[in-house]
Amino acid sequence: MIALDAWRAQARAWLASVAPRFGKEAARGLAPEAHLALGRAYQRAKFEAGFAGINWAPEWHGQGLTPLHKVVFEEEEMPFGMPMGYFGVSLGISVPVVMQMAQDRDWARERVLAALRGDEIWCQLFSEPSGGSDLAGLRTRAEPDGNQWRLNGQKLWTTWAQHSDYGVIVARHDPALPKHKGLTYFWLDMHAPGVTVRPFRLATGDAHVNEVFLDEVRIDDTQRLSPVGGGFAAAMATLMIERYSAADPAGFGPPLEAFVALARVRTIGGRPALDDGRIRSVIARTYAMRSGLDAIRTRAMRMMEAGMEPGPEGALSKLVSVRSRQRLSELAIDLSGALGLAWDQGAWVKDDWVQSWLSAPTMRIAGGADEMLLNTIAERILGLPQDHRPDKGIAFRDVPV
Amino acid sequence: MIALDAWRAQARAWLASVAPRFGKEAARGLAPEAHLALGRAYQRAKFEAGFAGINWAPEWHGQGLTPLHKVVFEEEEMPFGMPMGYFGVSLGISVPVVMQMAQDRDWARERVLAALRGDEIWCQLFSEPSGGSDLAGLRTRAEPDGNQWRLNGQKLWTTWAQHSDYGVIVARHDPALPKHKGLTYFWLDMHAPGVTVRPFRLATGDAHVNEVFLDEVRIDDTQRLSPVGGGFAAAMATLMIERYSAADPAGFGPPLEAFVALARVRTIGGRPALDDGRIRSVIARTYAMRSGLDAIRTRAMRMMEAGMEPGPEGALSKLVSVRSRQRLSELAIDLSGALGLAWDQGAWVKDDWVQSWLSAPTMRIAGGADEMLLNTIAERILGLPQDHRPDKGIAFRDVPV
Amino acid sequence: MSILLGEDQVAFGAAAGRLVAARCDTAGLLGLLEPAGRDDRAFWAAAVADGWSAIVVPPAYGGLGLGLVELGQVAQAAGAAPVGMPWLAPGAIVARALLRGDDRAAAQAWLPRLAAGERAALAFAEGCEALPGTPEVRWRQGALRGDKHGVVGGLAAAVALVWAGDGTGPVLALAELDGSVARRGIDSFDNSRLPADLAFGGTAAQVLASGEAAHDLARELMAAWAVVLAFEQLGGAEALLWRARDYAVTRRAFGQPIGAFQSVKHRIAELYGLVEIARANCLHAAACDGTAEFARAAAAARLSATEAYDTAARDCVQVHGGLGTTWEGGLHLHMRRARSLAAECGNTLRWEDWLVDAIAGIAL
Amino acid sequence: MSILLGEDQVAFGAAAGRLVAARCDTAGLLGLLEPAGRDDRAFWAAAVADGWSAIVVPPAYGGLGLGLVELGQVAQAAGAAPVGMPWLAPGAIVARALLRGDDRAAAQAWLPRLAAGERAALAFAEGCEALPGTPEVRWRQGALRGDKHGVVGGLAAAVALVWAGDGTGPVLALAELDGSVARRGIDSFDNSRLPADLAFGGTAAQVLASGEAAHDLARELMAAWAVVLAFEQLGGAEALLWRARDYAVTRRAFGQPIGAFQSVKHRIAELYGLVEIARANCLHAAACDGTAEFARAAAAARLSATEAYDTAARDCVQVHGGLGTTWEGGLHLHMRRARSLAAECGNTLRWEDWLVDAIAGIAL
Repeated sequence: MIALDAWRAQARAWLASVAPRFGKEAARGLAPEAHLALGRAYQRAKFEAGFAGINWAPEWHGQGLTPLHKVVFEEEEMPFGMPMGYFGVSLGISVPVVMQMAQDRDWARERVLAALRGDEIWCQLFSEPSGGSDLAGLRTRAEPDGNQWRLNGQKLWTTWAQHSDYGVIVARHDPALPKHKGLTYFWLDMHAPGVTVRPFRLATGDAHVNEVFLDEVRIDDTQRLSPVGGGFAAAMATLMIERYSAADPAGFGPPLEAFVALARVRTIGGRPALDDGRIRSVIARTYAMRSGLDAIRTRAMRMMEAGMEPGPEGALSKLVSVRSRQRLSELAIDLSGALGLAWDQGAWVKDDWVQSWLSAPTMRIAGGADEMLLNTIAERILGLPQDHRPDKGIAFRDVPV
Repeated sequence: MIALDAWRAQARAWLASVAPRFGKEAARGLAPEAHLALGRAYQRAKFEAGFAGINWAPEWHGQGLTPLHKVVFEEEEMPFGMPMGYFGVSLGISVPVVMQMAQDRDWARERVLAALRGDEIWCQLFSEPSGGSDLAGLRTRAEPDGNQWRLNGQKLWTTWAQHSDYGVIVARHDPALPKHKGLTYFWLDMHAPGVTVRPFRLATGDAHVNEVFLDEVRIDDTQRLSPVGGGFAAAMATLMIERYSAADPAGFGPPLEAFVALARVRTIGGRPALDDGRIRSVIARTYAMRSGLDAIRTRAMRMMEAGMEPGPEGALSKLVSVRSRQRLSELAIDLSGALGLAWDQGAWVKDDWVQSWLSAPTMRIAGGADEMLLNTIAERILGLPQDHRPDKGIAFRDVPV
Repeated sequence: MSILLGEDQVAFGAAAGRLVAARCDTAGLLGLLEPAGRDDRAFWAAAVADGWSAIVVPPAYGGLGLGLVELGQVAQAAGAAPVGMPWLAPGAIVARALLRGDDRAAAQAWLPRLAAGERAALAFAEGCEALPGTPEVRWRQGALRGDKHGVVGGLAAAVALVWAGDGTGPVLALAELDGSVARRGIDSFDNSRLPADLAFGGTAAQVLASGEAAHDLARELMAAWAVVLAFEQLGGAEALLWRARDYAVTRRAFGQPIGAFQSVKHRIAELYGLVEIARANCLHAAACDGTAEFARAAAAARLSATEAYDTAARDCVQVHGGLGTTWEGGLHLHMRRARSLAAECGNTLRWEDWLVDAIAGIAL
Repeated sequence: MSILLGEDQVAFGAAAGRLVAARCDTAGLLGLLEPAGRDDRAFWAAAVADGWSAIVVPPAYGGLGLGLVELGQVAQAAGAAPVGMPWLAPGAIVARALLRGDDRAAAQAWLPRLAAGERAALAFAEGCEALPGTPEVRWRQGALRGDKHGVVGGLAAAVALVWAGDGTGPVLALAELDGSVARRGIDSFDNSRLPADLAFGGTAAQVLASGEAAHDLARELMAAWAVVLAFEQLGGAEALLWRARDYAVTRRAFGQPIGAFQSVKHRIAELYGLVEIARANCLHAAACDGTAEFARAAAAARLSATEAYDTAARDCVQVHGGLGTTWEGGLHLHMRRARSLAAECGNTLRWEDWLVDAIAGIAL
């Protein structure tokens, strides 16, 4: 198997070679359809160059390398601003689930290939209006109907549903069971009758998330991905699929160098901002925090290389880095005074403080809100007691609303 | 009635006149007994000058003025560092309770006079090892025995019990009742057989708090201050007695001027600390916070003068000011570098950063821990839900331990 | 003046609140966010009809002759929406400058127009400096030349008060924004503030103060401006506090209202503390207008109100979870306004410095 | 070097932990707090017997020839108690200076004594400056004159490395602390650190480096010193994290363990984050000793460890409620040590500046 260093060099060289075609400058100002087309083309190019399905088995059209190789590629890919967002959920969560759990293996293999080539996109229909953090509180019904199921309900926050061909979905097959017990996991054709997708905009103006309405949508029992009642366990298991992915001590916002560069050209009362104790304190503390997260990440990589299980401290990265990115972005805007009002909606989040500030709240909520991450750390790592949970152990329909 | 401005001037003049006898310099370095004697002498002097029992009725040996007059006097008194600590609980809580609730009114009048003159000191026996914040969780038993009660148990955190002649006490007369219902309020002779007082030291080295052991202590039913079972309500009502007392935006620590003075003489890497953005930020934000608390306090005074009930925002003062004092004191010590290591145990808390820093944690816990204050603000002012309370509505003896 | 509001003052604020409630809604405000160059003219017309633009103008010039306390009540109501126009604070500050400046003719010409709702702007900032020590915009022989940056209302104001230099020292000059001014709109995250860079190309301007007096007046105007914005920030912070509270008592997760979780509950309680401290500082600053303490009180109000609004914007969104991040939900209107108000009359770094200078008696 | 600890290194740390657990208890440590001038000599003797003083000394001089990683493991164990003696870090840093300095004779004379547990001190600070730009202590004709402040271990050290000036520039000079040195003890809140002001009255001293080399070596020694103290701080913070956690799962209030309240639960989870970030930075800094990144890594370790220990001291006491504030409970031992360690090799303000200088490439 190719050594990680060599792999990293190879990835970097390939990424640099395609950056003019796919990088952030190429994507700039494109209309939505053209941008999606560019994304598909990039995904196809990755597949053809051997950088898609990096840690998937060859029989699943993958490269048969380790999760570390995948992480290394992602680390190298991040600074280029490639149009890869469309495939994050698809290849990161939904398709691996199908790979693991679909009943029809041949069909699954076809889907995997189409997804790796960027021809098909999958979404994940989990969250609902009634609760984001409280996943198991979902209300979408899956009623058995002969050899079929009838889906009715509404999903929310479904990333890229508007471009998706398929989705994986968790629904409630029995509200008489306790909330975690009454859920079952399926896949779904997003073009099936009764499926209505409505994109909506976020605070940034972006519209990559959707409401999805399910009105008497019929699916076959062969589309079931978990045992009946095994939906919550399956959903939790799929969250572990994402465990090996690139963290970013910058919280997926601009690098610290960008802040230092800004502090060089800004003044406070006529004096250079970089000489000001407040600015210096922020730079120093941000550096210390990010270098710590970086060392945690490096150590985890080394442990994985050595065949060991990395420590639980990797769970800190998103919590700590995104919160910090939000404050740093605010300060960068404030420091710019009258020059900080301008906003380029097309700018890339790692290049632009306004973009970073406006989208930071979404990052602090999506994929585990700060409060949920703190609970996870407290309960799973430190063994502190669970919160009071009056919704446990009673029939879902009896949970007070 | 004397106008507040005139009263303030009168108070200030008197305080200045006695400061050489009683002020912080006079108290400096005294042995414990001598310090207590000075405290009693100061209290006697206050009484004789008409500054004790300011808002108490003349028939209770008071001055018959308003709570505002009391607050104004306390505000003026604070900067002198007078040896008044011994009488805070005694005259602030215990004696007013006796005044309101004692069955034998003549006896009570004698006690009030002796306490106002500094001849007798009262303590308050509330907290126990099993809980400070959870007052109603106390375990000290009061078992009825004919016309008497037998007290058994242990109290903790009893301020100045070692010098007290009397105490007020809450005890559990019936563990079969829910926790808040089974409590009754009494007074107690601290010299009675079976009462053992053991002072213990705090982190600062100070020993003004005590453990008090109660072993078959017999008291008469005439010493009962509340209806049987009315102890919790009475205890809550007594907490309101302290409502009108001087707040201190400095969190009872050093004034901001002291920090500014320090920043003038300290350097950071050879440059004046007062020019450093970090130090400036702390000064500015501390000023803004304290001026806000000050304006809240002033507004409350004006409202009381106008016969209105002040707003609930007065509840913020201790929470916000003491937390800030802790950080400011740490910074003052750090800023002093090698010069910050020295500690003068005899220094007054408003003059000395080490003293202020070491005693700040006690202030953040005593008289309502930060977390309890936040709960109070959230529940009483904002109407947010109470925490989960599995101890409610069941017999006290059934609460899991 | 007392720190307690009088009945008239309370009534004045309540009327402003009613106007805002009747005329501003989330959908309308969202509609102003993206097209650069549009503000809510109809709202401003209604506000003018209710006297908002006349508050600090003396009766002799057609105004109400009231002070910062009343102006603050209105600003607080405006901040609660937050309204889609930037005219309240600049108009009042230009009027204040005319009343304190040397030019009686200018006062007579402009005060009635300002009272009647003329759109004004404060062109002080250059680059990242809110009040540059040596402004590069030059006043010479009655005309202004040079660039001002990020002027709020710059796209549509009829008149601007300009911080400039005359070669020997600073001046404060009043200029009608005619064809000699090139307005370069800034596409912003909060477009109804109508920010623009202004390039003065020989624009006629009257000097209201110069030299040391201009400097003192500018600092005094900055302080008053800060107090008006602090009231706007307070209004926004308070609105968010109650939105967070209302959501926390109704929204349920894990079988209970989310407000029962201490992470939510204590966050909102802390926010209450920031709002009340800001309110106390705002009222105190407005009440001590004209005293020696005003500079310090204004800075304290500005700092605590900025902290309250920024924290409220962050925390109210967080309490709302995903719903806090949608376009339609509109919480980002406050998030954006918190950011634009934090910059508009000098950032917190600058205000911290000004406050410490005032506290420590450091020469400016 | 790898950021992963090797088996030997883990074993080294574990042995140190066992020694600390066997020899240090709260009562003993409390006994050292109030009398000025007493430290735990018996513990130091046992630590020396276990090789603590020999870690970084090369085998040729009777040492173990190990590095900052091993030293860090020991320092972490020491910080967890926190031990009642100040000798670990200064001895190692003086040894490092001897190994990097110019004076071979001094190295040969002193390294074996340091390995054998000789008590050393670092006399760098003057006034509030941890490393004054122009030290006032003067080295002239082989002798030191002048005052150093707050020297940790100064009351009982046998030898000190002194930051001084020779009239043309700085020097680092090694002095045996004989009768020519007046030691003025400081009655401190953490007396077992044995702090003293030292007045050199013509004390004989050997120069290990001078001029630019002295400056560079001093900065390098400060960085190494900071890493050792950061490990001590980490040890203290980690001990407090687990004490807070253990208390929160056992102590009950309102019918439930207090750890079920999110205010307590999230506070401890945040503390875990600070501890793990500090740990990662400490290990990274120790592992990159000798590389170009060392200065930055050491500063990052110092800053995050100081923040972790300070926060842990504050929060662990708060979680314990009243019990956290008693003398006997001993949590104040950590609170005090957090404060003394925060000052001992330069406060966080100074380390922030040094780190930014290194990041931004600003000349020193």
